[in-house]
Amino acid sequence: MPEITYRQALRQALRYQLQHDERVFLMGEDIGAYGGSYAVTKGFLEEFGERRVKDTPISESVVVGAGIGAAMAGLKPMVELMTINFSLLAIDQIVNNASKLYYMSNGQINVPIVIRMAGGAGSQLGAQHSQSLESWYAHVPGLKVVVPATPYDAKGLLMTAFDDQNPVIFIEHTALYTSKGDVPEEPYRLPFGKAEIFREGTDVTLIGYSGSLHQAARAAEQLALEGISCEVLNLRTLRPLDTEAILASVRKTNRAIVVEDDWEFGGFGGEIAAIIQEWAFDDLDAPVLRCSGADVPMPYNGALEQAALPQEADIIRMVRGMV
Amino acid sequence: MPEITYRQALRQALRYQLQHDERVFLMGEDIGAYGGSYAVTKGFLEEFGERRVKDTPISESVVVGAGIGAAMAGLKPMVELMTINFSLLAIDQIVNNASKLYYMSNGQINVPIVIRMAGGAGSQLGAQHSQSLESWYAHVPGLKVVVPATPYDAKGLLMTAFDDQNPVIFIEHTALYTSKGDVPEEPYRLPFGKAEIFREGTDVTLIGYSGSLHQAARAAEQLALEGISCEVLNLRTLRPLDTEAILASVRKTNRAIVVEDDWEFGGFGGEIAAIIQEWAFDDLDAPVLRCSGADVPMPYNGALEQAALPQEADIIRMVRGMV
Amino acid sequence: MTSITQHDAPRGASDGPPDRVALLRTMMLIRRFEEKCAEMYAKGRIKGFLHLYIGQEAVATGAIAALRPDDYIVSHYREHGHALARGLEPRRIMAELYGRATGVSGGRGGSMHLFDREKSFMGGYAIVAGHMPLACGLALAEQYKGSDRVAVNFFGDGAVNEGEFHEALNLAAVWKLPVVFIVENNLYGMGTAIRRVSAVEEIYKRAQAYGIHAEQVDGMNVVAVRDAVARLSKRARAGDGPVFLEALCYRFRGHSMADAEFYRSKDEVERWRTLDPIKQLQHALTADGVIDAARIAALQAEVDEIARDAAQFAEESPAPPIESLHRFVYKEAADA
Amino acid sequence: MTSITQHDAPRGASDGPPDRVALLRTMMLIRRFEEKCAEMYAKGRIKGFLHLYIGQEAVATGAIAALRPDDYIVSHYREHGHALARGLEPRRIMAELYGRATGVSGGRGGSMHLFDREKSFMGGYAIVAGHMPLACGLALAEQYKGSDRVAVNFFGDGAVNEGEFHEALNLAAVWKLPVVFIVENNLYGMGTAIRRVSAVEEIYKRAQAYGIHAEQVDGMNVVAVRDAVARLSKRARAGDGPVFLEALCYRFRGHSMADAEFYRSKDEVERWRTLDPIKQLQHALTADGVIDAARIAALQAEVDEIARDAAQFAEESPAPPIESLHRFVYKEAADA
Ligand SMILES: Cc1ncc(C[n+]2csc(CCOP(=O)(O)OP(=O)(O)O)c2C)c(N)n1
Ligand SMILES: Cc1ncc(C[n+]2csc(CCOP(=O)(O)OP(=O)(O)O)c2C)c(N)n1
Ligand SMILES: [Mg+2]
Ligand SMILES: [Mg+2]
Repeated sequence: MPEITYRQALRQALRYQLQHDERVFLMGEDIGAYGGSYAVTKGFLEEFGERRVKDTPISESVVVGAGIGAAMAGLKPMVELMTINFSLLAIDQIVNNASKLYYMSNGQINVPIVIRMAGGAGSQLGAQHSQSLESWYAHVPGLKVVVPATPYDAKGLLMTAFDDQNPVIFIEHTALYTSKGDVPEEPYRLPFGKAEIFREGTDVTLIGYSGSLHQAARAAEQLALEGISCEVLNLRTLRPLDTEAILASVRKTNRAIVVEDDWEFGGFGGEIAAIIQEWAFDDLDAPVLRCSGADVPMPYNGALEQAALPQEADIIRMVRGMV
Repeated sequence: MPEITYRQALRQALRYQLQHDERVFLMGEDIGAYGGSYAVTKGFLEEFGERRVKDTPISESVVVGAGIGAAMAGLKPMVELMTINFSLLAIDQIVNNASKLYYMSNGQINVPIVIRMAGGAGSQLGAQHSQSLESWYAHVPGLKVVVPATPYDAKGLLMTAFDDQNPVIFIEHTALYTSKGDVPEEPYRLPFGKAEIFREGTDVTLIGYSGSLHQAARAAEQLALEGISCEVLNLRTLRPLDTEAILASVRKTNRAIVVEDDWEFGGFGGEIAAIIQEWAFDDLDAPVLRCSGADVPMPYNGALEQAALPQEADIIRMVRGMV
Repeated sequence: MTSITQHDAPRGASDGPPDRVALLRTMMLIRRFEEKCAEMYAKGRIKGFLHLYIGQEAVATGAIAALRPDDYIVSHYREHGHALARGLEPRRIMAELYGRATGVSGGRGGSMHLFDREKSFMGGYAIVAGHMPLACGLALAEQYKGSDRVAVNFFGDGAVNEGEFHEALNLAAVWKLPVVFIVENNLYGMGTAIRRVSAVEEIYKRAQAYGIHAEQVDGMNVVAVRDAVARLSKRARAGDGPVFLEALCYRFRGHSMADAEFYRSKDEVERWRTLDPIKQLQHALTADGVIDAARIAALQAEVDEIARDAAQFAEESPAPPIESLHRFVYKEAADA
Repeated sequence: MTSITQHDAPRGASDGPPDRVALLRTMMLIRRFEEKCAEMYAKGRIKGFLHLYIGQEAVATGAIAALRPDDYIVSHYREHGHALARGLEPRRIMAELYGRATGVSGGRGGSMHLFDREKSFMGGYAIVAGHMPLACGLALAEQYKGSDRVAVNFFGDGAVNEGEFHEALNLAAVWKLPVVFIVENNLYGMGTAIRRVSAVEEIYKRAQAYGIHAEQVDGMNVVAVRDAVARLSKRARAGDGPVFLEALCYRFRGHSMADAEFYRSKDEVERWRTLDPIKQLQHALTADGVIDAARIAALQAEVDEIARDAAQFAEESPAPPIESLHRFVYKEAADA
């Protein structure tokens, strides 16, 4: 299997869709002439033309809303929102229209749209450009929320997103675009709602997704040297969530830590902890812990930013305190 | 103490502020000539004039943003957003500006704004008008989130909101405006971050806020007849959260159920469960449970809507299964 | 490669603009149907918010009469008139207001969320201006498919100050989308008079600022509305880009059933009632000798019966089963 | 009853528009300062996004020279020029770009978020158009207090299609808010040419659609900008409501340091470089015999030194202590 980047993996899925399904078209700010703010769609305008690859005005709300409308009419739009921070300007369309139409219309109208955006922090972009709001989208019935952690995930999950009949919020991580991994050249699909056992272990379950999976995995490597065996789970999708895989792992290890970039209070880690203690109460030898972002707007200074994000060392400390 | 409604209690606090602090003014859609969509500001335009009570265009984003700007300049605006559903159109202003300015400016600029909105469901307003998104706001550092359950809470917490130096999201419940309770005529303030023991008990702790407090309280009454003693907590504010009060109660009862109108998955109940299992792990005799709204967009039909909301009977069933 | 297939209603052109009597009948039906709604709301048979269209019947009736049956309609929460004019079954609309399984939205939508995909009626929406981007998207899809369907978007004067109004008009203009924007300027957004909140009161001029062809029409005159929409939709259908129509009208009832109407005078309401679009057309047709009192009475009897029957149908219809609560949250590959 | 107190900078009127040499010096300072920023970004001393203002110096310099020192300034993420023109210390701006405790925002803001309340510089913002409502609010507050301060709002051509642009212009017009809107039309929003995304390319005409007095000016001519802003801000200050100025300009560098500039031709950039606002003014002043090559060299040496010193100050400044991570999330009653 060729080794390619997360960015290239996303490009392969998008090109495949553009080549094989005329209902698919892409819309977004600077995805064409500029090549995409994270270069995911670079060259697509030249290759597929303006009908399939549309540069839009800086108007998040109407761009997402128009994507929803086009999906209502039977097309399969992919809207790129640059970053999750800007999605707040389109969130009314996502929550009040996209997520509710199939239900409100009693099954008459569904909305097969894929909305891509980059989340996460770590490159000193400041408070307004460094948020991880996936927990908000994961809260909304009617949406599906996808959080790929590797190039293999990125291609396989994006392929699946286009097969889905519902609105899919596809959240990439700004720090992962250049990360590399083995990815099959032929198209393949990874199911939503199925987590991956990224690393097998017996003492503690570390639950991560997107960027945080890698901190968890690195911590697990370190801890292995100390003879502590961590099982690392890669969630892949937050909604649907693979509760079975989480519980199966915790029943084995009896301990769990959720790792997430996002603010802890009211975040997704709380949901996972709540589920584990509800369904694996008697299997737990210790409370489920969360290694999350600090409860602050993201500071620009590099050292402060790192201090505000979960670090390998934090996870290691927590695990040591647990076993 | 005179018995007045939740609406009247809110009116008393607003009138007091308008009378005693010239920096305070009110802005919002139809708060003036129309009298307020929930009649909270009825008569204020006539009493205080257009300078203090401003009817705005239907432009949530600029109305909230202008409130933030006015607060930056030293005034104390109260912006009414009618319902939490419409706040999605202003959420970029709340999250990217109001909650971050004090931090980004290194303490130079704070934002003392009060943003009122009605949340909750139960009157068959359909999917786009029946959401409870308080968990989203509670997730954001820099904001304070207030959820009054009684007329006494409503007046005392709104008074405190105007003393606060930070952005306060004040969420009322559509079903409570006509509820009655004893409220002192003179001004008083209730601290943020202090929960109320609404009812003392020994067997199970029922945690509620805003509308859900009352289902919890009614369930507690029923259960008392069966000899099951429930302690009922009224959170009053979600951020800051009175973790101490929650833990103190659970250490006594060893069991807890969170009652909330909102969707369970990724909601605030998960945060409370996560906190309890983390800090009172050895005190728990059973997992913390959540009695929440169903994971669906709100249906219009009355029976379906009630089925989608937590009911007294659901709480009672859960408690019975727990003790 | 999967190529594009049409999903919706049959394409056939509409059989020409209906005659004035047909227009009168539709307006009378809307009027009577909503009077019945008000009656049933008072009786507690209909719940939630109910926004009556009474007074504005000429806009929906004239506009939709000028469209093809497969042209998309996207409306707001005051949409009973648009739904009836498009030909949704009165029985199923009333059943929806009752929250019954037989309703056009299976009782899940309610008054503010009527849907009928078969009739290209793409919904009523309750977030002011939140539906405007959807109309752009439907139009974009038809442009993309190479069809000549247009998307017609009804909204109120209050929607004009929302950011989405601006974003939608700009996008439609830049991409030459076949959207027919129709603003029903009834002078108030809830209790707020347009002059108090809009920098420019003539809404059609705002559309012109985007280079969009925009006109104003007497929204109390159904024939004038029909002719304007026929003319304008032709441009949009021909690929000349979006068009915009401001219909000057008035709602005779409150904003919703809860409205105490502090913000406007009885006189003002009375003055507008003299312009009642139904009375106007009845007089004109009578003057022209097209119809007489007897014919009007017959029409009245006909629509009375439809409204009565609709209410009875709704009363006798079953509620959606509680077990259906979790249906239609997600569409599975299985569900065709 | 608590009555209103003024919080901000002293009110005194500005000491008249500075002479052309002062304008030249400011533009040269901005240019040199940003060249130093680019140098230090390349060296990895500055991180995150860096958006250079090079080419647009005449707009910030001319506009702010025409204002009172206590007039509010609200800018976007391309705001180094506005900050320097308003007189924020070069040392503390550079320190902010370095993320140091001595920075104008204590190292928490970075290039996109410069703040200096003492100088009524109310910030740089990174959400396109998200700062426009704030300018309306600051202006509203001054109108409410009865002061004659104005709020000046800088933004780009790309912001014009956001809903908040529309909502802000309408509110400012309806409430006659003392806002001076200044759009720096540099023809591109990132890589997107305005003609491809805006229905109407002449942005000032869009403002006129709200009944706002709007003009267009040569944004490469600092004197023209200064005079236009002096004239327009006078109207806003007098209570005649908002004003709008479109400054036609061009950015010589990429959108940010990452931009490969696929979307525009070298020729186009070269053509605009011949209109360099600094060269233009240097020629004019030399032709008028106001300055000579020696004076220009002296000015250059002066700004070189300021830029060098700023970088040195930043290099030598301490980082904010890690323990300060949780400071300033909430303001407590204690914090004055
Ligand atoms: C985004 C949003 N803000 C506020 C409301 C509350 N609201 C419902 S209808 C309405 C007035 C709309 O007036 P207009 O657009 O003129 O339509 P009309 O009711 O006159 O037909 C308002 C403010 C809403 N539904 N959505
Ligand atoms: C709401 C939002 N959408 C998108 C972006 C990404 N973005 C940053 S700058 C920019 C272009 C803005 O162009 P313009 O307003 O012309 O200002 P300029 O960069 O030319 O000075 C975009 C799209 C953003 N920061 N905020
Ligand atoms: Mg109206
Ligand atoms: Mg630009």
